[in-house]
Amino acid sequence: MVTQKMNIMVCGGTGCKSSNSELIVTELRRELQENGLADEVQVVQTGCFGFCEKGPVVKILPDNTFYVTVTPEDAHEIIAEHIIKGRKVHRLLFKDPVTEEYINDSKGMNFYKKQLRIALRNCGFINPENIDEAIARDGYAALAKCLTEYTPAEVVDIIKKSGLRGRGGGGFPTGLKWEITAKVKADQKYVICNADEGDPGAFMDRSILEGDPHSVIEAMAINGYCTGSNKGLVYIRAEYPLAIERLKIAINQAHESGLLGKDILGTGFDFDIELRYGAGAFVCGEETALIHSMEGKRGEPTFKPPFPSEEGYLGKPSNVNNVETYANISPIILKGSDWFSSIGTEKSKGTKVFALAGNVNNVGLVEVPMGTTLREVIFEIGGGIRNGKKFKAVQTGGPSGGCLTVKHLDLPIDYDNLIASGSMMGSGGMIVVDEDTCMVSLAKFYLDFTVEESCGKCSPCRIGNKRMSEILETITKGKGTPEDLDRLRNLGEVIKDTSLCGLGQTSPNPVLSTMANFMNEYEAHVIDHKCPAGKCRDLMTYRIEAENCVGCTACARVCPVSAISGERKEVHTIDTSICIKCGACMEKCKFNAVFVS
Amino acid sequence: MSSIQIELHENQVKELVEVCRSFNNDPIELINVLHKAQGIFGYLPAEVQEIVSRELNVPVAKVYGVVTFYSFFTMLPKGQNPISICLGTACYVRGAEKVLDEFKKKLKIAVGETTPDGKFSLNCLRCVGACGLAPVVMVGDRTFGRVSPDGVQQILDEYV
Amino acid sequence: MTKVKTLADLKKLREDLQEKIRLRESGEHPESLVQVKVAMATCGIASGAKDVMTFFMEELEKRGIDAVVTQTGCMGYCYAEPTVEITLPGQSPLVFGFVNSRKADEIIEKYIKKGELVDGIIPVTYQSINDNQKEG
Amino acid sequence: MDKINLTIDNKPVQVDSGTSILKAAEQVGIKIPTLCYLHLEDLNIENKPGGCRICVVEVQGRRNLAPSCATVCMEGMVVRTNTVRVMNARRTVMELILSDHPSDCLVCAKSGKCDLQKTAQDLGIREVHYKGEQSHYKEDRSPSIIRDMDKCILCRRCEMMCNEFQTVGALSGVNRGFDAVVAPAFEQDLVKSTCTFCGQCVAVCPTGALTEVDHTDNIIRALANPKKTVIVQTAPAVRAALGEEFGMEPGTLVTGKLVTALKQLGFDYVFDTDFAADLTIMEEGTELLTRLTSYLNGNKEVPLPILTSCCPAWVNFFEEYYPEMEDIPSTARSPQQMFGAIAKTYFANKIGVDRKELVVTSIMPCLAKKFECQREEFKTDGNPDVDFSLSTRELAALIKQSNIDFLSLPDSDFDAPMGESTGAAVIFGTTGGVIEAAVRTAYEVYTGKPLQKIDFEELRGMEGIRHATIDFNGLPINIGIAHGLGNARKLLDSIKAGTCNFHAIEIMACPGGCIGGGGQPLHHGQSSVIMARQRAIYQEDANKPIRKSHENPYITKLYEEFLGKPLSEKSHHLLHTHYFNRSKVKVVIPKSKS
Repeated sequence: MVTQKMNIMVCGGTGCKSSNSELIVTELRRELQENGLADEVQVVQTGCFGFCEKGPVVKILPDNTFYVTVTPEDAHEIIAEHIIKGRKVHRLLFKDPVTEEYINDSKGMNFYKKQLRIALRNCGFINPENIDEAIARDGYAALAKCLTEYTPAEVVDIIKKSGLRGRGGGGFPTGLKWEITAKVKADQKYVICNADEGDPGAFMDRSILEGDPHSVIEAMAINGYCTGSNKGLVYIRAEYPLAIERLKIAINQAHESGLLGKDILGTGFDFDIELRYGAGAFVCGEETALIHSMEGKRGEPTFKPPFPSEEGYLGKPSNVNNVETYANISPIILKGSDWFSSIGTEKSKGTKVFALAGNVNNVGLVEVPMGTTLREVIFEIGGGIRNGKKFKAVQTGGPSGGCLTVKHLDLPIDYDNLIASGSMMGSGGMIVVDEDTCMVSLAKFYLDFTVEESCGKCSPCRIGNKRMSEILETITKGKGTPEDLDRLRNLGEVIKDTSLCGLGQTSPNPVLSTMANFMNEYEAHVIDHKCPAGKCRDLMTYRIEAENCVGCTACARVCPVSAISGERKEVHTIDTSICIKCGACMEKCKFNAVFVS
Repeated sequence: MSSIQIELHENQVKELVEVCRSFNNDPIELINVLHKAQGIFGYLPAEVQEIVSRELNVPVAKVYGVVTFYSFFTMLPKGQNPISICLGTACYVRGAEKVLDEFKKKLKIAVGETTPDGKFSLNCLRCVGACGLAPVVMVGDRTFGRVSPDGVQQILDEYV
Repeated sequence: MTKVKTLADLKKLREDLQEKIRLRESGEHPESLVQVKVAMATCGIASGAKDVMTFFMEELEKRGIDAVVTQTGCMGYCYAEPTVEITLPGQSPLVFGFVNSRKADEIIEKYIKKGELVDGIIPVTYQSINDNQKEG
Repeated sequence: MDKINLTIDNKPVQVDSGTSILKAAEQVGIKIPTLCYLHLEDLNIENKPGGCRICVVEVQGRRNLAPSCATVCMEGMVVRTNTVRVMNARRTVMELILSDHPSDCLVCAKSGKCDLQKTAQDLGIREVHYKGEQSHYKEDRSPSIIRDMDKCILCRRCEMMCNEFQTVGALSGVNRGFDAVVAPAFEQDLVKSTCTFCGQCVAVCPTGALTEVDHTDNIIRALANPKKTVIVQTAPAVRAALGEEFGMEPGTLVTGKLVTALKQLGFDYVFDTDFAADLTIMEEGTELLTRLTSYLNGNKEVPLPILTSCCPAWVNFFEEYYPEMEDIPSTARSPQQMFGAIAKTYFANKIGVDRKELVVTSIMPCLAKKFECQREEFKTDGNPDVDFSLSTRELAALIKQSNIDFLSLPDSDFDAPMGESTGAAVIFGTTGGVIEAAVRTAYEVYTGKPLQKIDFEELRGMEGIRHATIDFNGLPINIGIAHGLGNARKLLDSIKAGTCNFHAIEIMACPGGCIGGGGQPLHHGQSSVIMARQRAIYQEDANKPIRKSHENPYITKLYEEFLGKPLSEKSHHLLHTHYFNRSKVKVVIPKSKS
């Protein structure tokens, strides 16, 4: 009955694997073997389909049939019915929850493609070191359209109407920013691209610059046209050598092609781009600090106003946008503001790129329309939590953001919802943590980052964050008191309220948001002197469960401080006064006799 | 600072002076110049900062102020094999701290130090953007992904 | 490099380039090629994408397969690096994850030579605004 | 100018556009506390980093509290300066600052005059709820200044003075975060830096982080030693400021009380630096005329303009930054050193005391004088011409320690012969004074005619750079004046560039000249204090019976008895000096043309 070569693809993503997808592969192959089809039909395991909720999933090619919640027992029916008789197994098809219809062809199943790539449209498609490939995919078409069809004011208007907001963190309306810079009169203005992506765990800007540098160059030129500037500057982290290299190549090629430089496309518009390097200071993501750094100074922020759009680089009006913001510009110009504003939520339009990382299966870069829920991102695209652990929290917005919990999973992601829940969009880092993570320690991790990265200019950030970190240290050492929690909260609120720049104004967020959502953990640390996640070393005690111990002496031998004693074949004990809680005994024990509490 | 403590190679000094000139001796290019200078000398000793100060006409205190502000700049020579442990969030939640502890234990040095034989130096950095491989360790330009404490010795062995 | 002097130049250039790519992708051209794209962003390179790319270039030549091996940026599947996208003439592209030289060898022998699928395909889970782009 | 209406604590207030909330609040009697903010209005010196966050206020409609020093008033703004939120934030920030500050107020040199201490008191801080690691730095002692950075609160005022006003660039913010501090390059000691010891960092430091080296103890010991003859000279600016230390109004002249106090302290002779100032005019004025005459006679090699050299911080500055121009400044020593040289030769001889048994002390408004008197070239066989230099502040402390009730002291006169001086010498204490004194003498010497009007108003003022042309009987003499080393730098650069047509230039390092010196009573950011001192100086000048240096009878006598004439060989030996290349960066850089 087989008329053409068929392929059966079985999801081998971690989620599906844990629900026996490997056994499905075995069963399918056995069925094929038995039917003498082993040579005709191949069964292959694939990466995650991102539909883990309905896993395991199986897809049949070439007819794109998509089966969900497949069990090993279904293998027989799939082979017998679908492969041999060409009849789809109806009951395994996905039923659209809205229309209640069975979906026959996954081509019509775009709903499982949660992601929509606008900013990342060319990443992973084109060779970033070849401008031809960019041009073939509409590179510089938007610039050409602006220069030949629109006045600068019209372009600003398109951006304004699109509803695009700054992707670097604050979410300031991009069009408005452009308009302000455009309106200031000056002999020289600058277009600045903030590529100082410093959030630990965020790498979308790097990926865009490495994968599609022309999208940024083109957008900067468009910005220059709108604001009356002929000079662009990219402030990029020195830690990103590949991005720097690709950007340089792209700028050169754009120059050679006449898409940068003098008299672009014969329109009389000149535009040039220079690179400036960061040198490892997170605070330089703040625009005034970034500008000081570009001027060769310490990257200390200054009070706004004046805003850079009025008084920026070298005292001249400067429009600062981040990489991802720029990457959205060309599609908006080409497809129109209505198209863009049709994507997303009421106040947050378009898509957002997230760097999904942490204890999630599919670590990677995802771009989803605003309004997608955290659940969709973490469980459907991200493939759920690693090692079958339970989801505990997701940290968004990097060190400036906060931790969201199970109750926020169905929250549509946009600027305002995140802020209302005590976190923020930030640059788009999204770190998922599982049940084994101690939230107090996690808060301390973020705060220590701020302590290290604070520029030291204003007292609340310089001293206050240090004090908060010290209090958290005391708590994780088991020496905290309930009063420490009051101190933490007051410090957090005052630091937010009084700090000079965005870094200090958001630095207490990880602490305050974990205090809001995981107060029980803080209380466990300061009242019971226990760490519920079992992560705070000073709060742990190791003991050997007599029932499981066979007296193999392995633990005693591995203990670096000889805290374990016991005769061979007799139950061993740990002297907790000597134990340094290194956990070596626990790792060594083959009989699960060592417990920690 | 008026007494030169280390001898700078004359060619390197010339190269640095040329770098400054290539940036028109413009003070706003200080950070770019320091990047190049660190490229030439491997680090930024006081003597190098004095040359930069003089060439760009920026007070040497200000040059030092900039050098100490940015974590990328160092006034200490690095080991032959500089080891950097990524402590970005993704690496942190996947156990980078334990890997760091193991390196400290094995090399018997603290973060920011170099082993007495000059072979290894140990540093932390924030997110190299290879979060998919967490925890990540870099030795020179080489990246090691999914490093566990058990794998530390294996990495070191490659360089002995 | 072609100098683009006017809007017309840019449009012409784009059309030429798109046509070239269309021919290559649809395999209508007699010299239809196998296309191999290796994701060479920082995370890809860190997990060995350079070696994989070299392997493909050398081996495809050795084994007499007409192919273009190019690099591209991050495909977003950082967990599965190195990732490689293979486009056989006339077929839609397939992405393979966790590619090392052994996997690459398998891909060449099975998929490129015989069109048989191998384990490790990464389903594309997104739409791009450029996917359904029509000439116009 | 546009007017802006707003309310602060429910009080309506109208201000010019561009006014800060802080200044607007002052108008309606609301004093918002500040720490890092500094504004010397008449001198155009402002420090506004917005870093301490003590002056935060609540602005309706804003998410965060706003620093009142840096926030500009807007129409319709509603500002609250004393809500619970503001007060809690302000106190918490103060507690944080105190948590990283030693609490050794009782033995701190700044105690009682410390802005931090006062603000903490005003805020009613009784307990610091936040404790933790404190910053620790090595104490740095230079000949003039002590840096105890444990007490630094990062207001950055010193850094601003050193870089923006003085353009000395000895200090910079270094490190970051909790480790941030203001320090010289490589966190080395000041002596190894480009520091000129002008002391302006000390003058603006709100805490005990920057103080002067205290020599009062040396003085007390010398006075108690029966073998020693101890003499003292007091600089002109001291008498116009010392009273402030005892609660007197700024600008009160206390010359008579000052002399009485010094006598009561046990100094054997109480002399006046003004005497040496008159001597300076004789030497420097003659040097100017000599150079000028030679130039007018066709010798174009003569270095012009001539620059004054009375200010030791200024001398340090050009030795550091303009060593190649060392032939331009006058070779005349400063009055302090001229005094010391004459005291230890002419006067020692006169009273029959060996120079080693003669202790010459000086009371100076200046901290660079402490450095100057230790210079090797001002020593004979290791014995310095001036042994100890005290600041105005130290003298006040010494008077207090010695149980002298300064306010009730009667007036006395300086001792002869080195206590006699003219009005020309008095005005050495203010910017424009040295050159006015020189003009008074040079005019009469050059023209041979008496001056019609002694007061040269055109040379006076508080502008950073001033210039005037004085008619020397048909010969126009172009005079330049700069105070503040940043302003001096501008003039020097114009000389270097050849765009300068001055014949003579007066330079003083401190704002307003010596009256604003680094050793003066602290002005706490009030430039009106410095203005008042200037008025006092000109008042003292006007009150003097003799107002031209060359008319000082004791100076005439000194030349007759000892020196011969100005620029004589003896003068050269005792009253003139030479300069050194002190440039700190000495790396030899190959200078190939690219």
